[in-house]
Amino acid sequence: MSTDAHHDKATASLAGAILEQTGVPVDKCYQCGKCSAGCPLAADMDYPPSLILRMLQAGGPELEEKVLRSYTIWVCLTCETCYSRCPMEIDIPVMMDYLRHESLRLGMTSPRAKDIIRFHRSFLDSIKYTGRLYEVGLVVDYKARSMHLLQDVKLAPKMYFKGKLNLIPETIKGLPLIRRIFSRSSKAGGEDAR
Amino acid sequence: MPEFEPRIVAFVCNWCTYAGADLTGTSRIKYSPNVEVIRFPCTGRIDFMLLLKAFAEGADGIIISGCHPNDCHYTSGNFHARRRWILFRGLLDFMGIDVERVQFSWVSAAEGAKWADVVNTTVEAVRKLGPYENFRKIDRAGAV
Amino acid sequence: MKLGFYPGCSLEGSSREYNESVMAVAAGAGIELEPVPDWNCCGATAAHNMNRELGLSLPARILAKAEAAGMKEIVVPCAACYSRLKVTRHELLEDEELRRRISAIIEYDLRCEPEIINVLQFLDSRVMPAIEGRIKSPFDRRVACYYGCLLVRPHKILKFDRLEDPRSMDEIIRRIGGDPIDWAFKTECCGAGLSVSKTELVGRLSGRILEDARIRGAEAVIVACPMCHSNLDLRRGAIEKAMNRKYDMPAIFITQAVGLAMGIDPAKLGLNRHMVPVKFRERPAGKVPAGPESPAAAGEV
Amino acid sequence: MSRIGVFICHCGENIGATVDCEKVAAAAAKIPGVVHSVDYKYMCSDPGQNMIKEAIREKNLTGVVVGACSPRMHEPTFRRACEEAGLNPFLCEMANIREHCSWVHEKGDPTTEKAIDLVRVIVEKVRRNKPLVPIKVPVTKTALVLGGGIAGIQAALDIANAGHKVIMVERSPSIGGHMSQLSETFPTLDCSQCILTPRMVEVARHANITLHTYSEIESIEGFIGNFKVKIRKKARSIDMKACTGCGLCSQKCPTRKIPSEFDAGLGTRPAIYVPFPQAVPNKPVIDRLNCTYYLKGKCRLCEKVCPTQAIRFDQEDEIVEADIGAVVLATGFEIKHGDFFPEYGFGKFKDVIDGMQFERLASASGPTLGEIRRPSDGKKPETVVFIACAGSRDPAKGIEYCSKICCMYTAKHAMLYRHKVHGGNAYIFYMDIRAGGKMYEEFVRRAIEEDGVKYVRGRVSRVYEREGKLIVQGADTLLGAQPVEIEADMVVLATAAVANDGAEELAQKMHVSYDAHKFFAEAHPKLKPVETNTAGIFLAGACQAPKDIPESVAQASGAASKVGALFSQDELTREPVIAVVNRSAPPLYSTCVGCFLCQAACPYQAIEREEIRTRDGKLIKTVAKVNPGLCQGCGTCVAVCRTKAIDLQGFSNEQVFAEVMALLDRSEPDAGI
Ligand SMILES: Cc1cc2nc3c(=O)[nH]c(=O)nc-3n(C[C@H](O)[C@H](O)[C@H](O)COP(=O)(O)OP(=O)(O)OC[C@H]3O[C@@H](n4cnc5c(N)ncnc54)[C@H](O)[C@@H]3O)c2cc1C
Ligand SMILES: Cc1cc2nc3c(=O)[nH]c(=O)nc-3n(C[C@H](O)[C@H](O)[C@H](O)COP(=O)(O)OP(=O)(O)OC[C@H]3O[C@@H](n4cnc5c(N)ncnc54)[C@H](O)[C@@H]3O)c2cc1C
Ligand code: SF4
Ligand code: SF4
Ligand code: SF4
Ligand code: SF4
Ligand code: SF4
Ligand code: SF4
Ligand code: SF4
Ligand code: SF4
Repeated sequence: MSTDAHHDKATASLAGAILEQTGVPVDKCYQCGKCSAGCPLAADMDYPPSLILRMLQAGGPELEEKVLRSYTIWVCLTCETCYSRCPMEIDIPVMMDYLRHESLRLGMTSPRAKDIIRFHRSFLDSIKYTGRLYEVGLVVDYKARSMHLLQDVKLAPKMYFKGKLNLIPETIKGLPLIRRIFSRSSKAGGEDAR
Repeated sequence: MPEFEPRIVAFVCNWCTYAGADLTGTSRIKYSPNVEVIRFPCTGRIDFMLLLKAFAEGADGIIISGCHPNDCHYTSGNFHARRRWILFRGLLDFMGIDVERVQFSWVSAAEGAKWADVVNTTVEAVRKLGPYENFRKIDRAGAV
Repeated sequence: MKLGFYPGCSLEGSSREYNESVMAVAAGAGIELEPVPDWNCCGATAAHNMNRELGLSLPARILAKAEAAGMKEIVVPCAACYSRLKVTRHELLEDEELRRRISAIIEYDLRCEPEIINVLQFLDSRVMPAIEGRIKSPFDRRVACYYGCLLVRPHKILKFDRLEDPRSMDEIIRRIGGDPIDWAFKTECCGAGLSVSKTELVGRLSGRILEDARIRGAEAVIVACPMCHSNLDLRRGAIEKAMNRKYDMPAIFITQAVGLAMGIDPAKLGLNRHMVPVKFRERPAGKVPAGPESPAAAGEV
Repeated sequence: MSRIGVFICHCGENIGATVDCEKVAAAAAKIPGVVHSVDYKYMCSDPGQNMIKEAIREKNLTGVVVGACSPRMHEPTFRRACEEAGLNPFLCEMANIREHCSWVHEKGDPTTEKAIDLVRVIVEKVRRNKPLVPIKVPVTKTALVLGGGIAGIQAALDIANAGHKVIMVERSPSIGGHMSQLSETFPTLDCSQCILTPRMVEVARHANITLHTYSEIESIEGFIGNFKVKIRKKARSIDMKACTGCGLCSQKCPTRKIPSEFDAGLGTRPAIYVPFPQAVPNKPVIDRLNCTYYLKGKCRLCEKVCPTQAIRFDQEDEIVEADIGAVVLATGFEIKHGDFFPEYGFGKFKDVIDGMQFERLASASGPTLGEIRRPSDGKKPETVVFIACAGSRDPAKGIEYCSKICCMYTAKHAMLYRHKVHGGNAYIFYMDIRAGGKMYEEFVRRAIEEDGVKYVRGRVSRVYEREGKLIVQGADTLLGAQPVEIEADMVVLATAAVANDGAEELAQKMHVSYDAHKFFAEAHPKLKPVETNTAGIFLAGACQAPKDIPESVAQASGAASKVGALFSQDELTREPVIAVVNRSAPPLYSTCVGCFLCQAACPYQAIEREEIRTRDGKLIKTVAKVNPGLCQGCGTCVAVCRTKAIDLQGFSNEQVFAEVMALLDRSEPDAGI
């Protein structure tokens, strides 16, 4: 069974790593399900949040890989509903952040999450190039990455006429520092932020 | 030269450890004869000056043992003992006494085997430390 | 009165009207908002989702810029930025080791001095006292105050308002003459950052919010976050598709509502920039408020 | 000079096979002060005991040491023998050379050596023993029962039936407690009032019971067997003797919209009211906080209609004093309500109710006469969702513990609902079903199998209202934590059982300890579940921890039997192992310096302050004084006293220091001493 492996090597488990890196005690979860009950995205997830916690508790390479390859961790919006109602005060959003980073680091991201990740990448690139979010650039970049070329084509002109789109990106003076922040963070953090 | 036989005094409470030591006997579990027991109503009764006295009189090691936390026959005597021990340990340390010669443990009335274990490990530990001359010297010099 | 100000990226772009209304209201209350010098993007959801250090460093640089400029308080109208800045500040204050690490990354020894103030706190503590008695045209509308996720959660860090069923926005609406409805979706998630990548999800989540507001007879949804606004306004198409019905209920920023009550020109408040026209139902006779600049006059701009 | 006799027992082979008993006796004989030392096969046998008695008489012994088994075994035996021979029993002690020596070591010199040490230690102790007299304290054979719920009622009746006087003090206008509010009770579904009210009446009628309702404890002093209480009888505004309980006043009172406590807020009552029809005493009380006359100075309608002129607007609180010997605390519990459950909309949505409110809805005497109708519009709810563990097992809300009763009453509620509303849907969201008790699991299974209650394993995240329905957002953790949304007409929260309000203050007043959740603490979790750490004060019912009726009653009877045992004697006899503060001649009076470290350390509040005054009343000093009735002899005070002013009889400083010295001193006794 997949659960056996980690029992004698608790620290090597993903749950152990979560505890160590984020202080979130996966073992405290008593599987009440309140998080899954309130999570606005639970229906869209492959494993609702409490199930993710259960998989981590059981541990073992198979289940842990399933967690890291899950769509759940990407569709979680950090809305904090689960955390604010969890009777055991388990900070699921912080745990999700960590799982996303691990999933990226190990190249295990869910194929279903491609678009979400692409969007995050485009978003970060935009910041990296100008220091701020350049919305037009973000959307264009994202469309190119995701090949969703036709998405929002009707919206953009409307937005433009309402004065909601800046066509020219604004660049901040501190851009070199922003670049350095990116490169330092990519070394230290989970994802290569490029 | 024969092996050094340490002399160890055990201060134990009447309700838990004394009864536990009785059970060791009833179960015929053998342990080292180097330990002799003095019975107290509660570890809370143990005045730490007694420890100094015991060292001064030639003890090489001391065991203090009572009820487990929350099991104290008198609700909280063992907590008082613990708290005082923490303070006292600092004092002993300050006076240059080897605090590892004092063994604090919890042995319940049901833990006959544990009592034998506590005795044996303490005897071994003290045997390694050797006879306790230091304190008697300090004592004789009038420091205590 | 001069206060630090962090507009955030959306307010410079797709939610320009939020910025306009914040500025107009502040000016009307005699408050000067001074932008954090050379501010950068807080990284929003993307940064902390993808990279922990980045997720902390980007907000930390903003704090650093404000701190270096001697700002004691920063008004942050965007709920998402507010959350990022508040959480970063909290984490750095809790963990000295982390604070040092991030300080090294942003090349500034951050002490996390500036306090972060959200738009509701700003309105409640600064604007409302200044305009009390100057409500020219009471915002006499039945509205649903929508707080979203990030203004009140995580409560353990933000410690703002009541976790379930918050009241502060409702209170402001009441003070400008409005009638906030009691409803169930004040803090339900609108879909936030999935707006572009998972539009259909946003349609469903935001749809449930509009639906509850509609059932309870709200004339508009009042928001305090550009992200919520764009999901409820810009994504109306996706919502209508998900819910299989039309919604003509506008989504208005709280500052726009306050601005209208202060008698500020709707155009200055950017009311014309919404995708869903800000058009209010005709009032039954006798319920028309006295003011000449009734928000009804705003009509479709 | 001491004259000590030493008696070494072989215990057959038990000691004799390992320890050289003869040698031990011979060694003991050399200890100064030992005038008689023998060994014998079975000391505890009649001949053995006779040897001791004879030696006491013949050799005029001043102390006896028996080297044998554990004192926990035979100390009483040998002490009795000494007493019979005219020696104070506390001058006899045992050296444990069996359990602590012969049974645990190999045969050989070191073992015999150790036996000699052990005997020497006890000889040195006995040399310093003082004759002690067992302590006797008189006992007032009247018990105070505080709280008139089922636990208090049971305890009071048991004590009274044993022939002792009982004073019952109940805070509210009637006895009965929570049980009087219940509809039917698990696991048998018998009618709560039907089984309770006869007992309430019995309390009122019992010749041995004095009942003070609408009363509270003002203060308590003293110790086991000898407490003094002051009881505040709150002004009822009624002359209880004159009132016939006709009820006219209540019918005519124009102030009628006050939420009824008895109906858990689901019904109303007038300002002058009897809490419920079966109340004991069945006489009204005026709620002064709501009565128009007290608020505005006008009305007095009740006074006009009362046929017996029983209304007393000017009545004042009365203080009653009583001497009592024991206390049974039975003040019960409360359940959580208010804004504790913002996510469930309790207090916001009328149709989200708590368990007690459901009891009232289901009760034939309740506001709906037993029909399940939801509070908002009186409709029969077609779907009811019950939420278990509401607030319990929830560290985030500060309550980690399981409330114990709610699994069962929720099953009962769902069952009652299914019985009363045909075709209704009952859902229970739960985390675990805790049904440990006789017929309990069977009861829950019946709810599921026969009554079709649907159990969903998962905690509800939120309840909100939409178009007259309550939307319950839960999840089914047995179906992969899938979200489950149920449109309910009514939601019943099994809210956490918590300590009664005022429990903390009461505990402090009574000097009993309480736990982190303010439930009263028992003296030992297993072996003294009805005692408190204050002698003479006992616990019954849900004031100690959440409990159901069978458990409350069992504990109440337990407490009553403890009281009965206490009252079976005219005097309490206790081992005199107690602390004493020394007294010396003026001008010192005592070496006690009045630091009262001992007072703070004593777990039993046995140490008092005593003022030493000159004849003309001038204060000389304040010193510690041990109350022998309260002292349990733990000795903690002795260890903390820096001036050694306080000492423990039987384990005095002198004795224990002598023991330590004797133990380590193996030098051949110097005959010269
Ligand atoms: C919704 C619900 C349903 C239940 N259903 C069942 C069931 O079906 N079967 C079952 O076995 N159990 C049931 N129980 C449990 C049952 O109610 C308790 O076990 C029982 O009431 C405990 O009795 P008690 O006397 O200890 O406490 P209580 O009933 O609380 O009585 C305590 C009494 O002390 C009085 N008091 C409080 N403080 C003071 C004070 N300072 N001075 C003087 N008097 C004071 C109170 O006024 C009260 O009269 C249920 C409980 C609830 C909440
Ligand atoms: C595995 C296990 C672990 C447990 N752990 C705990 C724990 O950690 N904490 C806890 O609180 N409880 C625990 N318990 C429960 C605890 O053992 C019981 O609550 C307790 O022993 C009950 O005591 P009793 O006196 O009622 O019954 P018993 O202990 O069964 O005693 C009954 C006595 O009656 C005698 N007897 C039987 N029939 C007759 C007869 N006809 N005539 C004369 N004598 C007779 C028997 O020989 C026996 O000596 C545990 C139980 C088990 C099985
Ligand atoms: S709410 Fe908390 S305890 Fe319950 S299942 Fe989710 S994480 Fe676990
Ligand atoms: S933070 Fe993520 S997991 Fe938690 S409720 Fe929100 S979306 Fe669900
Ligand atoms: S009317 Fe008078 S006699 Fe009748 S119940 Fe009221 S007070 Fe008592
Ligand atoms: S005086 Fe008070 S109690 Fe009497 S009838 Fe009037 S309101 Fe009721
Ligand atoms: S008894 Fe059942 S419902 Fe009540 S707290 Fe315990 S587990 Fe929860
Ligand atoms: S039978 Fe034993 S193990 Fe099973 S639920 Fe009951 S108490 Fe627990
Ligand atoms: S007896 Fe000792 S500890 Fe107690 S007050 Fe007197 S001096 Fe202090
Ligand atoms: S011996 Fe124990 S109970 Fe007695 S007075 Fe001293 S501390 Fe209190």
